[in-house]
Amino acid sequence: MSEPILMKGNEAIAEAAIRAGCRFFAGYPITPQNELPEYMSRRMPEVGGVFLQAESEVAAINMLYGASGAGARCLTSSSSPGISLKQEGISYMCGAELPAVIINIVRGGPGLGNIQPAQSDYFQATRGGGHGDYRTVVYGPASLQEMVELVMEAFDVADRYRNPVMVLGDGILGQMMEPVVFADDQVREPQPKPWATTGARGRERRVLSSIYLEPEDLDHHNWKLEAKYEQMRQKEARYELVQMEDAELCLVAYGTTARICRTALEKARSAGLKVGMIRPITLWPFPVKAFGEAGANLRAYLVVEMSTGQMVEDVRLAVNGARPVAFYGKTGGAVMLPQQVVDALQDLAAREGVGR
Amino acid sequence: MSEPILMKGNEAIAEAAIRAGCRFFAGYPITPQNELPEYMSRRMPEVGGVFLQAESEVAAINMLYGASGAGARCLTSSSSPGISLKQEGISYMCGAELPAVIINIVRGGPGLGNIQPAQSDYFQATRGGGHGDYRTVVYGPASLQEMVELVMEAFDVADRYRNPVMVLGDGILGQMMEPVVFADDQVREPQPKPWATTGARGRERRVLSSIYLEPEDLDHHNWKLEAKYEQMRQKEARYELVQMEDAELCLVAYGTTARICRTALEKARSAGLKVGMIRPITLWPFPVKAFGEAGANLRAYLVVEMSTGQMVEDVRLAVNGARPVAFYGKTGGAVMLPQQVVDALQDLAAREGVGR
Amino acid sequence: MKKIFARPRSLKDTLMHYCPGCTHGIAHRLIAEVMDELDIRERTVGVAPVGCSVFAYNYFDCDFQQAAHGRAPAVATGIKRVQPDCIVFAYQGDGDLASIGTAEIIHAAARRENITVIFINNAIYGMTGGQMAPTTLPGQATTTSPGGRDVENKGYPIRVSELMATLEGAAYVARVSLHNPAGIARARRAVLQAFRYQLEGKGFSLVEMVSTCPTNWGLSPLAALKWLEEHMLPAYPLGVFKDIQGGGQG
Amino acid sequence: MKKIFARPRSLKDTLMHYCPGCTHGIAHRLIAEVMDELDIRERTVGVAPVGCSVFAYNYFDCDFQQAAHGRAPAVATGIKRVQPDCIVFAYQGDGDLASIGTAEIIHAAARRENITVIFINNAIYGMTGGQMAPTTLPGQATTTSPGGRDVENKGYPIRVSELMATLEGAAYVARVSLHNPAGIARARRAVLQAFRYQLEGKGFSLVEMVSTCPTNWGLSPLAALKWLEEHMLPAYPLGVFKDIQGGGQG
Amino acid sequence: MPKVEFDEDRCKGCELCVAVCPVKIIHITERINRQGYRPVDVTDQEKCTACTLCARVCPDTVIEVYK
Amino acid sequence: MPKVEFDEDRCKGCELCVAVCPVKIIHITERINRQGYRPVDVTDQEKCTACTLCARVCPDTVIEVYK
Amino acid sequence: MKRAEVIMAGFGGQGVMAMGMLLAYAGMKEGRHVSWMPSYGPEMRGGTANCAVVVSEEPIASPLVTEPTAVIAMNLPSFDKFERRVVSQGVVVVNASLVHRPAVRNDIRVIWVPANAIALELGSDRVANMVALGAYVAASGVVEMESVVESLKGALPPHRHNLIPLNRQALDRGAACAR
Amino acid sequence: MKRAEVIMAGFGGQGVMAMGMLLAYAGMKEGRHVSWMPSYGPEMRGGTANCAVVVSEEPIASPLVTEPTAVIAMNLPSFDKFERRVVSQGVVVVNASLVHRPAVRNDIRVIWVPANAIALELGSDRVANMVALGAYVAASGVVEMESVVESLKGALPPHRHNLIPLNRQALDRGAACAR
Ligand SMILES: Cc1ncc(C[n+]2csc(CCOP(=O)(O)OP(=O)(O)O)c2C)c(N)n1
Ligand SMILES: Cc1ncc(C[n+]2csc(CCOP(=O)(O)OP(=O)(O)O)c2C)c(N)n1
Ligand code: SF4
Ligand code: SF4
Ligand code: SF4
Ligand code: SF4
Ligand code: SF4
Ligand code: SF4
Ligand SMILES: [Mg+2]
Ligand SMILES: [Mg+2]
Repeated sequence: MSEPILMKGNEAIAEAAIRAGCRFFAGYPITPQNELPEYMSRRMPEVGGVFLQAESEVAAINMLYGASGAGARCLTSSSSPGISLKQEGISYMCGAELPAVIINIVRGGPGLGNIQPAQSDYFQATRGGGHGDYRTVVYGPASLQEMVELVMEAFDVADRYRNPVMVLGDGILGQMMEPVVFADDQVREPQPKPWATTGARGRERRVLSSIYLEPEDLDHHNWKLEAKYEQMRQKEARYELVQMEDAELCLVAYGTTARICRTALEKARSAGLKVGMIRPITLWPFPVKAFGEAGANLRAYLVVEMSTGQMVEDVRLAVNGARPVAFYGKTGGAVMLPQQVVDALQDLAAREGVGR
Repeated sequence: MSEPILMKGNEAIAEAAIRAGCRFFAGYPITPQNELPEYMSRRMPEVGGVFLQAESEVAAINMLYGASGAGARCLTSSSSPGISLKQEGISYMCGAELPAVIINIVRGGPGLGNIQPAQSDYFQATRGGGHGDYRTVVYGPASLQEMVELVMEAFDVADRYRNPVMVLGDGILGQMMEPVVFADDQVREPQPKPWATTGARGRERRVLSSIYLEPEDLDHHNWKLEAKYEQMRQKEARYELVQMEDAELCLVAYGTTARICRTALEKARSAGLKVGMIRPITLWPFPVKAFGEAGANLRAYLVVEMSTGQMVEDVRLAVNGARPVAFYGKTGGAVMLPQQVVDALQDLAAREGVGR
Repeated sequence: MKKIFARPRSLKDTLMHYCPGCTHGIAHRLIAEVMDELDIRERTVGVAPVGCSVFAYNYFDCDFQQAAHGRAPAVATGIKRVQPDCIVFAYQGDGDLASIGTAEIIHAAARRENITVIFINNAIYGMTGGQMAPTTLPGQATTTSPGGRDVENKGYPIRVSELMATLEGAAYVARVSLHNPAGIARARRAVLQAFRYQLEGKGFSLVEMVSTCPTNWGLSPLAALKWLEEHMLPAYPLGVFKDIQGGGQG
Repeated sequence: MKKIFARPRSLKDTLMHYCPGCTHGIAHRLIAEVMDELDIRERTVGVAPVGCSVFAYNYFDCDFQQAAHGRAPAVATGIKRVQPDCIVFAYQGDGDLASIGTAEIIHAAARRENITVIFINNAIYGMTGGQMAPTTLPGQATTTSPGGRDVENKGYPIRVSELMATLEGAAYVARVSLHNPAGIARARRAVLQAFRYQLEGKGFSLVEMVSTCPTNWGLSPLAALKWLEEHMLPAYPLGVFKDIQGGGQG
Repeated sequence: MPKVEFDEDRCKGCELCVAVCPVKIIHITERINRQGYRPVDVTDQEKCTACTLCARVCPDTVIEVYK
Repeated sequence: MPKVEFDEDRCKGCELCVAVCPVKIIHITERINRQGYRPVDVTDQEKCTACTLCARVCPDTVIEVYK
Repeated sequence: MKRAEVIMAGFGGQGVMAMGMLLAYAGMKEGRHVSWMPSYGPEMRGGTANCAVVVSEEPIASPLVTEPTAVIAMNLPSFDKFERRVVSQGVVVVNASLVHRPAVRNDIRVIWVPANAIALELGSDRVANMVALGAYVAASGVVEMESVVESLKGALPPHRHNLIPLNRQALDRGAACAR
Repeated sequence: MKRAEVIMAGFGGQGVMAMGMLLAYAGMKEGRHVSWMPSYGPEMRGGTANCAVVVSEEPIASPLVTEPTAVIAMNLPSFDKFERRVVSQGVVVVNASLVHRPAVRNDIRVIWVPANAIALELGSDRVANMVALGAYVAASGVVEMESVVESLKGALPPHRHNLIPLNRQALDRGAACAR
């Protein structure tokens, strides 16, 4: 096993991508993810890859369209406002079935907002902020090590389904340093892409496009895509259960918030509350199954997000009325304290008569 | 009362906007909404308003930001890919609390897709395709007359809440002709806007911005916005109930699809099925209340959309597990036939044992 | 009996969907002829825009990508960087290139991207039914400038070749016209030069083709050619605006 | 005893957040002085960009809007069209104007939008920590061109004033520099001229100010001024590039 | 002997070739082709000089020229 | 009598004024101001010619000049 | 007449859109519910164009017409495409000037109208659409011919009102074919 | 030592980020769980900068430090801001060269270190941060001083390894203040 290295989250993502065979990066500066393109600008030339600072986020995602179509494993990264600008491009990539990995180091919104950590782009990521029926797998890692592993996996998943994959971080995950290990066996080699436009030398020409003029054709295309998305729902959903065996209250949180909730969970348990946690690792497909496994003791859910409440809808859809679902959130970089989560748990316990 | 006029949907929207006091339009050509800017290019000069063909959808939405901030009632229109490009701008307008009306004459997606009618931008419209916690009221009219009335109302609602409002049409509503009546008393006058940047003549200067550098400030701003959105949830939700009194099966559909479902409903009733319909008129806030009013006979819902299933999530959230929710959809301009909806109803009836 | 003029190999048999007399078809053929001449069909990747030529990929017998509106230069950049041995060209209309795609074309040139762009300037948005383009002439009536383009309110045409020629990264920028056989012959030479430069790694090349849109100009194909000659050519002078191997406005 | 140099009325008292020696502060003061001189503070609406000057609205004592990154010219257009009697100016950095906002600035000028743009060319992205800008000089090291800007791969600087001067709708385009008192005096005159043209309805005006970013250049404020003079001025020659009242490159 | 051949079903009757032919032998027909257009044809094949001008202006690669 | 006044708490110690003063009377101090910078000050006020150059180069409008 | 659902189709330039609008206008004038829905998009370029008109006593649920009660086919591709869609006992007006094959179905009423020939006789190719419309209106009785003529006033700009007599003639000649 | 949660703060340019990273490196070298989290953004411009370091035997849930066990305050604004946040019985290392007010709280251990003065004595203003870090490491015992010195090798690029002795001296001089 390799040595742990102390790395910034943004740099760890970049290194993970390169080890996953990524050889094309295009992006546009934006805080709090700048270390990622900066790292790429140094590393890509070393591995014979391409680093491009695009003129805008719009250009960057469309460069990815071209590069992915030409067969490269490719990455772009940005933060909230920049990701909004990529929505048309993401929709095009889904339509033309082009793989890519897209990193969103989420910051406070809406508008210019601020550059502090947030989770308020959940809807955009999981519902598709662009037009049309499309989906992307969305990972929500909670540590740098997990981020490294999921970024590497993201490239495989993207290629497997010929579809973009998104990784949601936040200012904390992007900026913090933590030891990470790059296991040598994690190195991936891109598979052949018999659809890439590489010049029609001795073969039929290839066309990549998302236009289907005839309604019947586009309808057919959409249901074909939907079948792919259904495959993802079946196969790609991931989550972690924490102390759920005897839990009466269940926290639901992802990413940085899940870390805070873990501390809160310990505190609450010390205070006598039987609390567990479901930590979605994929935000889409949402790990609905995790909620089906809830024990008989479970009385209610508390969803904690750095937003005014977005994932809470997916939890309600997963729970489907079986138990109450409460919400606690902070926004705009105002990260909640573990104690505030404990207080919210205690309120919920009181409301639901838990522990009485 | 005024005479009915036979008008194209796109032109009816434009005329309604002008009668609602809209004096600024910026947009970029895209099918199937081109008649709207074209009409504006003729009409705006007549009423002393501004028509601008922007260099892009991005520029158009940002022109609205400026114009709205300068106090005008303003409109932009586009279709799916163009609306994706406006997402950053919409997020900014919500953040800076600037009113405007945004028309999306939805077409088939994802990507370039085609120019046929679709409803696959529902998530984008109702969940906010841009970044951050924000919401816009979204209307889903089903006839040209209703479209005219809702567009006029949209300007009032936008000003009232200082927030953009969206109207979702589709290729059919945009392209079809139907008689519309412009009642004289529908004419609206914009109210004074004591926040508009009009030059600080003899008053304190005014600043419009969406940046809140301090987490506490942005958190506060977001909860202030959320309170506004909660007001909208309380006051702006609208829907129509069709033959719900004795219904055993309930169709849920909006816009063009609701028209098709109305025909299907008649057919199904002739065939002996007790079918009703909930027609959401606001897609956000979603008319949750309508589902609470369901009669005791009701057995199941069938959501019908020109998409692979988006509003169905809102229905499931509203129903909250109380009854089964089924889905039938067509995409990419492949508009469903009334008979196909009847078939889907019959399948559902069989599955749920209705009418046996 | 020898065939002295034949359909180029690089063009497919497919019927083109363009309106009668639309010069898009001529532009396509010229590109295909040059692909034949340079024997690069098997290593060429084209990028189709959004505009009437959105289906260009149906007509060329080479690999193709269809790009989002205005983004063809960014897409071409992605392809070229990943496949530097491929010959990559983008085909764009004036709405696509000079309006929504302004940033992408300028930065592709500034970046010295080793690609070729064929730019069809027909002074209008053809595909969407005749709206004003950045290249629409002063006074020209379109569906969004019904009284004729009024420069006070709607501004002046953008001269793309002149603009692009200010960029150091551009190796070759030429404006040609498709209104008669002599113009078409010159256009062919410009396309050949542009692709040659790419083959030689000289950097960005752009050929602006002054073109017609009979349908949205509301003219017969022949009247459209005449209108082009009489109105477009004075506003859009032909010539080579940039050539890193010497030469210039000419 | 008479005060012969005072803080302009149009500037607020607030401390500015700029780094020590950053020329953004000088540019602000010049604009405020011109607002005072023309007595337009009460009818001026400024547009702040995204960049280090995002908080410009905190420093000017007039109405302001904060625009999305690169879109200030579009926002200014919206304001000016609705309030034609207001004097509207946008303040933009080189990332904002020459990269992401390329289309907006070119089209505002082409449209002959009667607004004024102050363009701060400091050859770098200041706000985000020193990445390469479209105006970064060949060989200049930045956090995304760590080995120095290599023109083969990263292209050439864009000369904004030269580019804008090709547009018919631009009434006045000048490049000035803030590196010494004489330069600052000339800069002030250019700003005055630009606002005058707007007052007279002459159309679009732009003043490019060659500026420093000591922090991200990794130089002391004084060394930065020297670097500006030695490296930026040869690449960005000063002068008036467009003046519809005669005059030109000079 | 010079000869022009028209792939009639490709023709859209735009008459660009008609205008450009130096010997004026191309004319529009009364027929309606598969695409719904009235295609052109030559009257006096023998007058053709094989100058290829018609083929060079034709937007739809209808014409091939032999010599 | 010419005079320059420094609003010390605005000063960021960038020394642009120091370099530009023709009579070299501005110098950086050892004090640390509210902002955390070491502000400048004048030594020989009487040598000031009220040329205003210092004020014109100061990015932070620290300086006012009297005559 | 309870409800008419008509599809009108032809080459671009044959005036099928205008024909449909005129019928919708006439229906509106008579106080009926009407809708008009065009096919739109790139296929208009050279290819066929069509529109669907519904005239009904009751509010119109869907403006789309999938089972037309009548079809006006101005050229062969339109006849090919829509003949099979029309309901049993429905009416199909066919432009005999451009369509030379017989009908396939025998459960429909086919009215052969040499629309272009008649229009040329009247002096203008452009009123072929009015000839066909006249035939349909006469055959179906969906609206009064007078309403159609009245609607021309609204549909044509004032400086074109001199064309109304010509259009009326065309309508009448078409009507004659339907008898 | 179970868990240290340290905030280090000062003006931009005082090397507080590097100081934090070094502590995290040292913790990692000793096989502990560590995290380092910077404040970031425009406030770095001229204003104060700070970072939070956690060194723990157990996996670190949140890298954010809201109740620091120790604070290193390199200037007055940092002391003002963080003195009140430190836990009772916590350690506060104060740069006595720049902070001249006494501590307000008396339930904490305050270590006064004239970091800039000592650094200047050692010949370089730039190692003031190492002086402060030395004091903290000695006072807290959170890691061995040797681990910090070892970490310098990893943290400094090879061509700067000649600076290690100077840094070590600085650490030691700081440590001396804590005794
Ligand atoms: C984002 C986006 N905006 C707008 C459109 C609609 N659209 C399609 S083609 C086109 C312009 C076509 O004009 P041009 O580029 O000049 O090409 P032409 O058809 O004239 O050859 C537009 C605006 C689109 N498809 N996507
Ligand atoms: C859509 C979007 N992309 C990127 C950013 C991040 N960003 C903020 S400022 C800036 C560039 C600043 O550079 P410049 O315009 O040159 O201004 P300066 O700070 O140098 O004055 C960038 C890329 C953003 N806020 N929004
Ligand atoms: S609309 Fe114009 S540009 Fe498009 S195919 Fe027709 S003639 Fe050509
Ligand atoms: S980072 Fe550069 S441009 Fe920004 S304030 Fe500092 S010196 Fe000025
Ligand atoms: S080749 Fe020349 S002469 Fe022969 S038909 Fe064509 S244009 Fe006429
Ligand atoms: S130029 Fe070509 S398409 Fe046009 S009429 Fe002649 S042969 Fe037919
Ligand atoms: S006014 Fe002139 S002489 Fe006086 S201090 Fe300033 S620069 Fe020096
Ligand atoms: S120029 Fe201004 S800020 Fe800079 S040192 Fe002088 S007074 Fe201080
Ligand atoms: Mg065009
Ligand atoms: Mg800059």
